[in-house]
Amino acid sequence: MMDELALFRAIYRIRRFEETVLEEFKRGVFSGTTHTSLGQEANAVGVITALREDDIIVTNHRCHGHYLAYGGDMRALFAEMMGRATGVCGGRGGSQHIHWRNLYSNGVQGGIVPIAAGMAFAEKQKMSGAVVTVFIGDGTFGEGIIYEAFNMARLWELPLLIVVENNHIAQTTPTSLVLAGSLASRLRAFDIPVAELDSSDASEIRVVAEKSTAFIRETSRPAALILNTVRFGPHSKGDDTRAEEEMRLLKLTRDPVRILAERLPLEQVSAVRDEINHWVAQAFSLALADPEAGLEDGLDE
Amino acid sequence: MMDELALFRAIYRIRRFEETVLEEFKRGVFSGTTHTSLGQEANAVGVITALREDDIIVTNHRCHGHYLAYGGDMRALFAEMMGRATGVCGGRGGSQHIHWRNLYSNGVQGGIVPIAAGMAFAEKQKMSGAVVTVFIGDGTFGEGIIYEAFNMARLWELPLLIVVENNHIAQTTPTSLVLAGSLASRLRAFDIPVAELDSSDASEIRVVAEKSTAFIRETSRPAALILNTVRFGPHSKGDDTRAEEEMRLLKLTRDPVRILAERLPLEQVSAVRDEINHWVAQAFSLALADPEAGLEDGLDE
Amino acid sequence: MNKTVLSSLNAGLLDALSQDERVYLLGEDILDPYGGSFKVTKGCSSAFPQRVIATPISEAGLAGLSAGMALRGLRPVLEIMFGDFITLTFDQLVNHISKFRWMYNNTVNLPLVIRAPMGGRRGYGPTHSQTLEKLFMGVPGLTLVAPVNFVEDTLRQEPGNLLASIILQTSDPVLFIENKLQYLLPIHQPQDLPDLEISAFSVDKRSAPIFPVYKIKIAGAPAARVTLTAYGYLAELARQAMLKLAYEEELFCELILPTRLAPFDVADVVESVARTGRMVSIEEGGLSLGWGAEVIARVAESLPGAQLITRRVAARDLPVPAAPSLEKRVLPQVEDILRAVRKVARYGK
Amino acid sequence: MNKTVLSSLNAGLLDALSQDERVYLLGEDILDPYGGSFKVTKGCSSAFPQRVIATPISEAGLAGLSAGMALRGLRPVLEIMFGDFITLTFDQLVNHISKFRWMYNNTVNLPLVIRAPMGGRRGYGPTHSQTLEKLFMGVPGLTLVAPVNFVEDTLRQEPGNLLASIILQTSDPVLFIENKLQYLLPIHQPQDLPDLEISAFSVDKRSAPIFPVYKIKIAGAPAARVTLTAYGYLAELARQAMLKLAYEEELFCELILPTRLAPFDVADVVESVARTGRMVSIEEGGLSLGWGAEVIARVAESLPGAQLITRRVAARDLPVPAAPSLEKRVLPQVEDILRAVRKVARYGK
Ligand SMILES: Cc1ncc(C[n+]2csc(CCOP(=O)(O)OP(=O)(O)O)c2C)c(N)n1
Ligand SMILES: Cc1ncc(C[n+]2csc(CCOP(=O)(O)OP(=O)(O)O)c2C)c(N)n1
Ligand SMILES: [Mg+2]
Ligand SMILES: [Mg+2]
Repeated sequence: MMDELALFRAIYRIRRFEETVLEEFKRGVFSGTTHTSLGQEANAVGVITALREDDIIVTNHRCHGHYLAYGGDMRALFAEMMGRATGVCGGRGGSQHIHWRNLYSNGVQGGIVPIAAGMAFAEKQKMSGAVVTVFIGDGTFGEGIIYEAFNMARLWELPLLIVVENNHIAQTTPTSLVLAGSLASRLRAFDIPVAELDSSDASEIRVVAEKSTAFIRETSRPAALILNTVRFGPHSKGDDTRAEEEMRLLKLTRDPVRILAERLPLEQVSAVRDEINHWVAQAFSLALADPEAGLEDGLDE
Repeated sequence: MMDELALFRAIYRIRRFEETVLEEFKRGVFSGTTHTSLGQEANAVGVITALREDDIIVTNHRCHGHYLAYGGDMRALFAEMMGRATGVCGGRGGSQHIHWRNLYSNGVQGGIVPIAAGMAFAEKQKMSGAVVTVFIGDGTFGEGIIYEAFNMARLWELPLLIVVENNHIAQTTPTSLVLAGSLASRLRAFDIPVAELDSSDASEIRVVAEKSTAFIRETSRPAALILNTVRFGPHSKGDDTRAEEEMRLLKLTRDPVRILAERLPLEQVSAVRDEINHWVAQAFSLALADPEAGLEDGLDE
Repeated sequence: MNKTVLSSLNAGLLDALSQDERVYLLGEDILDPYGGSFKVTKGCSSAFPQRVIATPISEAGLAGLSAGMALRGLRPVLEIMFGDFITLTFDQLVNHISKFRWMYNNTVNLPLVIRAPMGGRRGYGPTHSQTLEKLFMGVPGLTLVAPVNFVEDTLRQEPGNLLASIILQTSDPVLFIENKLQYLLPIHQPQDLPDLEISAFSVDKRSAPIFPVYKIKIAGAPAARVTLTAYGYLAELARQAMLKLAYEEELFCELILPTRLAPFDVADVVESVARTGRMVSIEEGGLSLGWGAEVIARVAESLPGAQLITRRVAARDLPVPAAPSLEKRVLPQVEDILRAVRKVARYGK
Repeated sequence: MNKTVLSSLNAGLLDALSQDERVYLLGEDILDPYGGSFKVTKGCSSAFPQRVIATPISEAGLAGLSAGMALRGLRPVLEIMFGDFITLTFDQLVNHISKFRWMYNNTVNLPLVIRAPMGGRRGYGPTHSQTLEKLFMGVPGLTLVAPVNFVEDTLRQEPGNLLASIILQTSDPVLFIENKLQYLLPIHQPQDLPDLEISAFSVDKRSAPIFPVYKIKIAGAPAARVTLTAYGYLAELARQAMLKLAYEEELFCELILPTRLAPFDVADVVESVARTGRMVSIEEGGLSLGWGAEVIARVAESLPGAQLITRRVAARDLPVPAAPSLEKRVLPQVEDILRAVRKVARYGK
């Protein structure tokens, strides 16, 4: 069992990485776009630390937190976003399209869910024992294809964990404006059991995630985990239209970094902060010095 | 309120029309394909007789019953299926693609549901008071797009009646093999109220359909009606793989023609039968004598 | 401030909304204060709150919904946030929307406009940078339109006028193709372009709306040696290349810019190539079965026995990579146009 | 009973299933006793009940599911019941399946085969008769294949062998295009066609599977005057036209039939047209931006200055109507091929 210091370390690593991304974007170091998980880091860390070595993670546009919680290298992700040859995908994918070990992401909403189900199908056939975890947002419940996937996952009893990061907003649209019924009822309609949590505490999330994966491994059936959460940052680089005051209050009560930090000795916290700050800065400078993508090699077809 | 004789007449008209289609297909009179509603006629008649003059009907591959219950001309449908210029759509659409007055059909599963929702959107905006009824089968619950439509219909409170003709089979696939959860829960997950009925009695169906449309007109909200039913014929022309004995029993207990006929005086029933047989035969011969489609006119682009 | 393609399109939407109550805008995140990912709908929801609707993320369902609206007498305009996601509407477009009128024997109209911003060069990566309209140009029953950032003296039509006239007048489904970088371009008025002679013709004289074809020549230049044809954002890159070739290399071209891409009507290109014998087509979409393929095929069929010398400038047949260094090599640049035109001009000389 | 394309494909599926445990078939209504709408999977579920799966009606989701299976080491084969419904998989194909390998920097394989029967001439109407593969041929990362009903002496590859070898050997996604009328055709063995000289070449020598290109000439005929090129079911119509022209009009053609349609490699066509100067492309899909457009464009680019005379035979740019009298006029017939070849042959003579 992972201790809270380790959880804090993992969460703070994501935080510092993504803060750096947002800061440096303004200076034109990065191209393209980014979707940070600021405020939602406990989901990535809570769920992914509940997984096993050979489990599979399928994620979306907001994938940096998942990648980093999975142990992904910071320099490689910085480099990917800078278009460096050393990037996770050699600069081809960019922020939203990464693959490393058993983690896969794509930037089109919804389409990854049946793909995750297919991976779960394969793992079940291979009897590998692996569970596939797919992360989706609340807004993605607008896409019909996810229901096709829910149906197949339940029908064929696939080892799939559907993690819904419900931050109550999609880009700038509040979920209430675009969702009839509820997220949970949409999953239960397919006879998929749902656990729901309203927390920014990685320890708490991990406990529930462990229960879900245990259920999946036992029954070889899909399960869902709805994580009600708060997006602190803009949707992507700077497009936030929410009231500042509301956001300030949420940051006080729902900050995954603060929640864990408060449970740890102050000096440990600041030691970890210093250390991580150092590593993030180093990863950033290394990536910055890395060569541009692919000017040497032919673009193989 | 329509009397049972009129219902019988409407149902028997569909029955005799479609029997003729199946018989004549073997002789090569028709080209393409057909999907009869044999055994399911009470759905079309029960629901459509509950609608008002300017309501809208959106239907699918199995649309003949709906078209005929709506008052569609038999000669025009025969002609459409024979590729005659006098066909409902001049022979362009064929069996699955017809449009007449406020009835629209298409042969691709699922795609018509958001279209029906859009029509309901338009009628609401125009304040016409019209209700849109869309007919779908149980198998069509595999298509993701219908959930997108359910969501929007409920969100925007559209006057849409979703009629599910659940014949427990899709082509040759029993619903149980391809459906996780239940049809009703899939609709309720979007906060759409569901009435469910297991009947082949057009009177009974009409009563429930009237309740549903009354609810829709009152609240301007969508509602669903699940009609559990039995498909007597093959999926299309001759592709039935079900056990004959089982089908024989169902035909005894679930025949919409017989159910109504038993409530009516014998002579009335046979008078109606004779009359309809005559009209169907006449419509058929007229269509047969009609000119082939469009050999004269240019295929406008 | 100079008018841009973006501000013109925005004005066009507002104009259409105010002229006809049947016009509705639908799309993801299109409400104020955000006003859409690229701000084309900015101000619309404030001015017409009842007819501007923020939607769930349901591209396929929205295409269907809009089609139903159009079949029942409204004039919906659907924004696809990134053109890349128009793939999700493919079944609706191919098997429903484009077919209804013809297959129902011309008894219905379907006046639907779907707007989709395409294009790369912003490092957004493989699923947010594509130019996909070529995949729809061969679908019967769909009209594809892309505006250009030029105004000319006769028609005086800006991108927003083109958009508004389509929304208000079409009776069939139209894909209106925008481009992320084109948004930022200023609209060149005739007086801004003294080096060029621009004329415009309506492709299909019978029908409203009018879809102009622009013909651009270097003012006072000798006969053109090469015919260029392009559309949308690449009209601008083609213009730059054309000027450079004229002034630095005395290689004179004429440039033909259709705004209606499909149904195809390449009479103006054929007329020009009949004179020059040489042609370069220019587009941002991928090479294979791109717009240029059909243009060349039609030109070749229309000029049998001509000694045609032709090349296409297009993206490489690859996903659009995120890294700027790679993206630059995959997407066509002004330099690629220059190179292609020189090759075509010099061949056999 | 003579072997048909259908029985050969069926044998190919059974063969692939028996050779590799990673092969799975998925599709709607593919289980015995029904065996699929066109019976291509007949017998498969009885022989391999664990690996042949009847699915919900969820084309998009199934494409995604199969892609996930392929990314994790299986070799799925997905049947789309009617090729018309492949439109529903468009986003999966364009934005997911075709992109993964390249965008992930070649760190994954995606060995997926999607089979789709296309084609009309059975009066099924606008949504069950289309030939839609042209819409996928320009998508980078997708390989499109269509078998022909010929066997030739060197490669001895029947449609089923081609299908099985792709299923067993591909590491990338392949659309395998079948045709409803082609199913019924007998497979011509070399000895059945004494009038023809058939040779076959592998388009891409480096890689397995092998995608043959067939070259067909009239045995003992003088030099061909026109190059014909076709694929799939229309290979058969082209063969009929070619024989008729040779025997009744002494108009000799050579016919080139690729089995890999995309990525495009038209070297054999170019080589032939370089000799004949005249070409007719033949396909059942709609004219505009059809396969023939890219073939012509590549030929024109490859033979600059050639006095090319060319025409395309294709469906009219309309939905496929249900009425046989209309369908016949919209879809290309042997007579249309004859007419086009005569025109091309006679031009300027
Ligand atoms: C098919 C598709 N439509 C639209 C978008 C643009 N888009 C990117 S993220 C996003 C909002 C997603 O909301 P949600 O699922 O709640 O995830 P969150 O961003 O809140 O994490 C949208 C609309 C997209 N990437 N894909
Ligand atoms: C998108 C799509 N996929 C597959 C088909 C082929 N098909 C036609 S009807 C049908 C079964 C439909 O079942 P259901 O919805 O239960 O309606 P029923 O036929 O039982 O009335 C199938 C698979 C289709 N028409 N459209
Ligand atoms: Mg969200
Ligand atoms: Mg059914």
